[in-house]
Amino acid sequence: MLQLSHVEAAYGTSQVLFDVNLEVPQGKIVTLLGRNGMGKTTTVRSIMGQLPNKQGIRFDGADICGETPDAIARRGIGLVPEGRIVFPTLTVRENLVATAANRSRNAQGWTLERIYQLFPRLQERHGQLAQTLSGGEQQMLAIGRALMTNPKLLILDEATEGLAPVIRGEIWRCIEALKAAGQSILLIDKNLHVLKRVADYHYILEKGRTVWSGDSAALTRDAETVYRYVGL
Amino acid sequence: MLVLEQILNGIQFGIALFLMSAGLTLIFGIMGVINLTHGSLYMVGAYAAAIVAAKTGSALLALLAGLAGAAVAGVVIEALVIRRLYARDHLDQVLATFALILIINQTATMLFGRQPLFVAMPPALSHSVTLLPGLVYPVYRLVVIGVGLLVAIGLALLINRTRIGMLVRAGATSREMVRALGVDIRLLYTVVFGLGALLAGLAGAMAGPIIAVQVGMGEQILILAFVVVVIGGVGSVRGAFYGALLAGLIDTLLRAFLPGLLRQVMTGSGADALGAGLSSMGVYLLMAIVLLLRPKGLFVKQS
Amino acid sequence: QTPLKVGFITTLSGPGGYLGQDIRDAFNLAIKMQGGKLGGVPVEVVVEDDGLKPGQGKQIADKMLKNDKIKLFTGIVFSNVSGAVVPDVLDAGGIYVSPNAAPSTFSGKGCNKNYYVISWQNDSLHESAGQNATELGFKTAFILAPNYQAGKDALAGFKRFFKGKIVGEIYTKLDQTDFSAELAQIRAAKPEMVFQFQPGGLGIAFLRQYQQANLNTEIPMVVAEPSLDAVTLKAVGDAALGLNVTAHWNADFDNAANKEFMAAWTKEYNRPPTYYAAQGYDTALAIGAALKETGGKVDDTDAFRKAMLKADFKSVRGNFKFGPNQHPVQDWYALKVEKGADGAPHLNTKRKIMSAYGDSFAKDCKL
Amino acid sequence: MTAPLLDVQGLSKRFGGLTATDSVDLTLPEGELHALIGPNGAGKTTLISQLVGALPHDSGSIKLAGEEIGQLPVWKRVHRGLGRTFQITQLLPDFTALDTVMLAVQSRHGHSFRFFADARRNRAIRTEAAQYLDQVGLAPRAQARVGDLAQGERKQLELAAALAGKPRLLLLDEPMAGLGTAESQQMIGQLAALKGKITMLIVEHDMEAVFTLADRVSVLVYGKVIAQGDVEAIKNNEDVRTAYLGEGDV
Amino acid sequence: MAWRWLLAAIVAALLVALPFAVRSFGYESFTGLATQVLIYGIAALSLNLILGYGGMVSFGHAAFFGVGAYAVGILYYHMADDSLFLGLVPGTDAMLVTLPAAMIVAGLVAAIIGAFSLRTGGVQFIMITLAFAQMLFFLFVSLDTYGGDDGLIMRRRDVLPFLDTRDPTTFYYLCLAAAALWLGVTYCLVRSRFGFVLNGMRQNENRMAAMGYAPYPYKLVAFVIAGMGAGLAGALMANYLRFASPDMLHWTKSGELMMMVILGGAGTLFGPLLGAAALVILEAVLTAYTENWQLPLGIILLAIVLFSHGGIVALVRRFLPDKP
Ligand SMILES: Nc1ncnc2c1ncn2[C@@H]1O[C@H](COP(=O)(O)OP(=O)(O)OP(=O)(O)O)[C@@H](O)[C@H]1O
Ligand SMILES: Nc1ncnc2c1ncn2[C@@H]1O[C@H](COP(=O)(O)OP(=O)(O)OP(=O)(O)O)[C@@H](O)[C@H]1O
Ligand SMILES: [Mg+2]
Ligand SMILES: [Mg+2]
Repeated sequence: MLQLSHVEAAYGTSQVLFDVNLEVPQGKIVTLLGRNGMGKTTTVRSIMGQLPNKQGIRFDGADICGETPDAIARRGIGLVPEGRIVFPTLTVRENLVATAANRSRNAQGWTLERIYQLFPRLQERHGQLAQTLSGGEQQMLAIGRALMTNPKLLILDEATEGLAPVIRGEIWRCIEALKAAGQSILLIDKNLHVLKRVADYHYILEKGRTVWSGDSAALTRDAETVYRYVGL
Repeated sequence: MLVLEQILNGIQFGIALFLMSAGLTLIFGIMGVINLTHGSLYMVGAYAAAIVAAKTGSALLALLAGLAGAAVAGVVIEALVIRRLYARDHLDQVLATFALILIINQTATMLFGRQPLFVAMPPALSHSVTLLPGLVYPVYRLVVIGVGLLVAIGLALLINRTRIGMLVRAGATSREMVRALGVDIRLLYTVVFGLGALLAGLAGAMAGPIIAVQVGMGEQILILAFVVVVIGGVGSVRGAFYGALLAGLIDTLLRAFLPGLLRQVMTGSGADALGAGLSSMGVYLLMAIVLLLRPKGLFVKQS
Repeated sequence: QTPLKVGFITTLSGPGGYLGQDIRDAFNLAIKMQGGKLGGVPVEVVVEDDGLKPGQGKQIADKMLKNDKIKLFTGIVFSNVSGAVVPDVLDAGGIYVSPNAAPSTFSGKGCNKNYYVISWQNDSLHESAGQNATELGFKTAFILAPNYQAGKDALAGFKRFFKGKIVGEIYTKLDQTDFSAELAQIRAAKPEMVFQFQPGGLGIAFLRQYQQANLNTEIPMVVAEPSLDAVTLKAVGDAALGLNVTAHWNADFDNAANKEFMAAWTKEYNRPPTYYAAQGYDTALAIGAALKETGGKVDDTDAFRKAMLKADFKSVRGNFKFGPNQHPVQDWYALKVEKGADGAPHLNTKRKIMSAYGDSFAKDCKL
Repeated sequence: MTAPLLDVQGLSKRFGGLTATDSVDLTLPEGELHALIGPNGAGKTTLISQLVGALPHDSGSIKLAGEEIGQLPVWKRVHRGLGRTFQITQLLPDFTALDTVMLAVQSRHGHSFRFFADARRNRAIRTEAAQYLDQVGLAPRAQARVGDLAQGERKQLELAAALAGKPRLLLLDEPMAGLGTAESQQMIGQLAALKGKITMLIVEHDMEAVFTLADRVSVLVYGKVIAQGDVEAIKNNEDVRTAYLGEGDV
Repeated sequence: MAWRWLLAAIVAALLVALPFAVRSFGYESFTGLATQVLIYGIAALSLNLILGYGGMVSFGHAAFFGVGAYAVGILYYHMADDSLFLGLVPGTDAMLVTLPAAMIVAGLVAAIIGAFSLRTGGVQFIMITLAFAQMLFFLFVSLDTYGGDDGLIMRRRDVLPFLDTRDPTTFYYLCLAAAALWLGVTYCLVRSRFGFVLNGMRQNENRMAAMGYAPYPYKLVAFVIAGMGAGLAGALMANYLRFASPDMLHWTKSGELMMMVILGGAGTLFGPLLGAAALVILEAVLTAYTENWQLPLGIILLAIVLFSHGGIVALVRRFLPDKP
């Protein structure tokens, strides 16, 4: 589904990514791990075409280097960005429907009703401006918004950040449900023990390079190495 | 009856102001671009209409030409200049669009000369009708009111009810995010900018038969349009509409009645001068008062 | 012989640009007609646009005075620009000949030996309109003008010569585009006539809205020429029909100088000349007459003055003399807008209303 | 017994129909590290904003060391000894990290209506600011532009800026949010080191941090405090489990 | 850094030598042009303090410029007329009195306008400052005594002991000194504690409040200082032109001042001076060259905004190594 080989990226003159390699197979959940500032978000930006000078990114069988972010998104990537970035001056409902689409041509696509079922909180607040939502509510909204584009690949950059444990639990359940439905997902998160359970394959970034990769079993096995790269 | 007529005049003027402000709300209030060329687009609309009217004699063709001329000019400006400025701060937008004003004005002077153009009033609309006994009113002004109302309703629906409206509003604050969700925002913005320009053109074409069509006509009304948008609250079509009505009414009523009132308390010439001075300041005073009471304008939620 | 440089500072940009353009074009036309010379002296006109900004006008004057060593200036359209520029020119020992702007500052106590006006004194324009209104037998008038100095002068000038009663007096805004409130007041006041001073684009808007309100069929209007020149007449069209205008010049004046001017203008420029053009042309002729006498010398300002004050040229207006304040003493005429044979409205001269009239400031000038 | 450092009584705030905080009572004795937890949208940030004065409250009282501060503007409360960090970092992107902390120190040193001497050259302020940066582990990044800092570094800078004000009561709104595992550990360590020296109210969804650090915990649900007690009591509170903690590993 | 100081020194030397240089080349009027540049430079510098450093986009800065000019003009008028202003204040033409008076009056007006305007922010602030400036504009237009819209003419420049202000070169040096002084003031100000806080306010008021700074007083003081600077510039301009007119308060003048700041580089020390020089000189050169001067001017301005990213200063920086 998604393939990165030897990806480099820079902000202006300061290079951040040097050699990122990863692959998200169809229907699998893959994680990207690493400490703060190692380039996880930058990798996501490169995939989305938000940073110039990139090479070696393929999605759904096509080379997507040099395409504009909107073209890449229309190929079927749904992004839940770091820091949520909901549309502050739109209501909750408008946030959900504004960019809605059916990109995976799924008959059973996500609808407003299904999102509201997933996050009843959003239904309660449907007429409220997104800028006045609490942090957690905004997070739910961002996930809902990405799902409403019915993406082939969902990218979640720290999607459980700032959520109450109950909600976090719900989101994990929801991610597992998505996986069961065959959704491919690229996950960035810090809750290793959960990731081990829900994800299939893991990559670790260190200073802009992929330095480790393996499945969940390997992650447990190499605890030593992982600890060095990621922390507990 | 005079009071009634003056109120009607105020409403009429307000709606004419709204026609001008409508496009501005779209571009300034919603897309978040300080577009000083809005006045120039208004002028382009007026010129295009005037020239086609002179060539063909058809008011309808003239109107279409005004709309098309301004819209095309808007799209060209957007594609060549404004597009590069969305991400920049307001200051760069001010400077760039100011430069565009100079360019457009001078080009218009070179092409069409410095003399004001003649625009014929469509014969069907050139008479007056009696609304109430003692209240005769020019048909053309009634048409202006009608068109203004239509634009207000259409624009409000577009912005608040359609996905285009939502996306434009979303793009104003989170441009990158809108793109990342798969929307070709460049195209969207070009279209919306063109629509804003088209509305400016509409205002210009409609104003042609009642004011002087000449270079510089846009700047006179530009500031007033900004004032209206700010009074109503930036980003709100409803705000621009009521803001325009309020400004139109205040302006008209002050002009109509203030000198008379003042004359009752002071000498004639002093009253006239003061009255005229105060009514010139009227809209600005209104805006200052509104902003002091509601710092974000009348129709925007205060935080 | 190196040509004599004439500094021509005028307004070419913005809505007032067509005034400066007409003055400049007529001035150049006069020179062209004399084969690149004025009064037999080769001249070179250095034109710059002041942008209707006093500071810019002043900067241009400074440059012309100092770098180009120009002594003879003309061209300014608007009185606020002349307020900034003229004192500089005069203080530097230069000469200024005004083709248009003539604020009262320089016509009474503030008059100057080296300052000449070819056009009129501001107030005279409107005094003639007052006279015309009186002669036309109107008993009541409603008057309005923008709220600035020239507007106030206009109303004062009109009232000085109007014998009837003023039933309404309004000051409008300088940047006004909508006159419905004023029109409603006029209708309510039921005057016998309206006098308005709305120059340029303001006048176009006012007249068109006046017509739409059907007032032009009910209440006649008397104005002075700034409210209806040839350009605004063209832009206003039928809405101007029936208008009473007073002027010191009109295209149809039947004198040799004017016929020559009209023929040359029509040949050169594809548009009707405004009275600003006539003034620009006369300015060139007046300067030419003086230069002829001094042999092209402008350094001896006293000699130049002596020559200039003779006003030995054929004005397109007919009679022209300088008064004691070096402003014109001339005749004023009543004009009317009527439908011509071609179906378009024309300004037709009707009768003379004032003869050899100067202005009311001349008496304060001690030269 | 001396008065508690913070004494909040009946604090309420409504947004239209929504009651974001509903007569909250909260007292913090000097030196306590108090955690405030609760579901998203419970009103925790709202409560902090009311405490610092960024949001006016509808009713209730806020006393700091016995003095009513509920009507004071933010900046005055800061000078009375309140400090805060923001859930969504609020920083000065064009300044360096050091500049930022220097500004905070400068504020504590008194008003800044001084128009001539170069502020950045002030030795005393500079060294003091450098210490705070060092304390949160940002010393190597002192000269970096804030706009270029990574998320974790920004969180640390927020803390440094708050500490530079030498607050008596520090209000921390999700200090761990956005931090990686390692960085969270580091932050927990730093807060632990401050524990006892500064009274702290900490809002956090990271239960590990809450349970390691807190002396006492309050649970806010729909604007109401539904439970209060030490860590064990809260862990075992049934209502808290259903409303907030949930089951299993998260 | 060294490069920059060297450059500054060269420019300073050129500025001092300018009157002699232009005279020997026969372009004497350039002294006057340079004087205008310096005066507008002061006004732009003052605007930059609030716009560039403080983030307060004032669209009414010409109000203070005009008020300063009128203060000088009105004092002169009453001196010439031998009457009292408001029946209280006698007129004068002593520059040592008129310049400070102009600054004080402009500062007072700024305090009043600022006190109201600073209650808003963002776009609303832009428009409310514009509104106040326009109200003042209409006020001066309707002041018959002081010439209304025709403006107020001063027959002579204000006088100074020992110096002949009527001499263009002397007056140029006077303005050069004033500009240098104001540049120095700005330099100190933006580096001072006050400037530090002001700069922080521009970036994030919430953060500043959370650090214990009250936004309002700092912004107001900056606004008043800026108003005084503009008042000084206006006073000098009235003297230079020997003329004050409402056109000095019009919004287009405020716009021009903004253009100068942005063109030069907002939030930079020398930007406003460069911007003023660029705009004034471009206008002067282009008007001399063609009557359609607005076209090339517009194109040049547009090119600078689109390609410079930060005005002339940014362009200059690109050609100068940042560190020696
Ligand atoms: N806009 C930017 N300009 C310059 N440098 C940047 C920018 N954004 C990020 N960086 C730098 O790039 C590096 C990688 O940042 P990135 O956001 O990709 O890290 P991350 O792995 O996502 O970290 P986190 O876990 O904190 O989100 C960091 O050192 C950061 O300082
Ligand atoms: N300005 C506002 N207008 C309307 N509602 C608001 C406003 N600010 C906050 N709210 C609402 O008040 C409630 C409490 O918000 P608050 O930000 O305090 O939650 P929180 O407890 O901090 O949540 P989180 O843990 O997700 O950050 C939320 O439902 C939010 O939508
Ligand atoms: Mg990240
Ligand atoms: Mg919160």
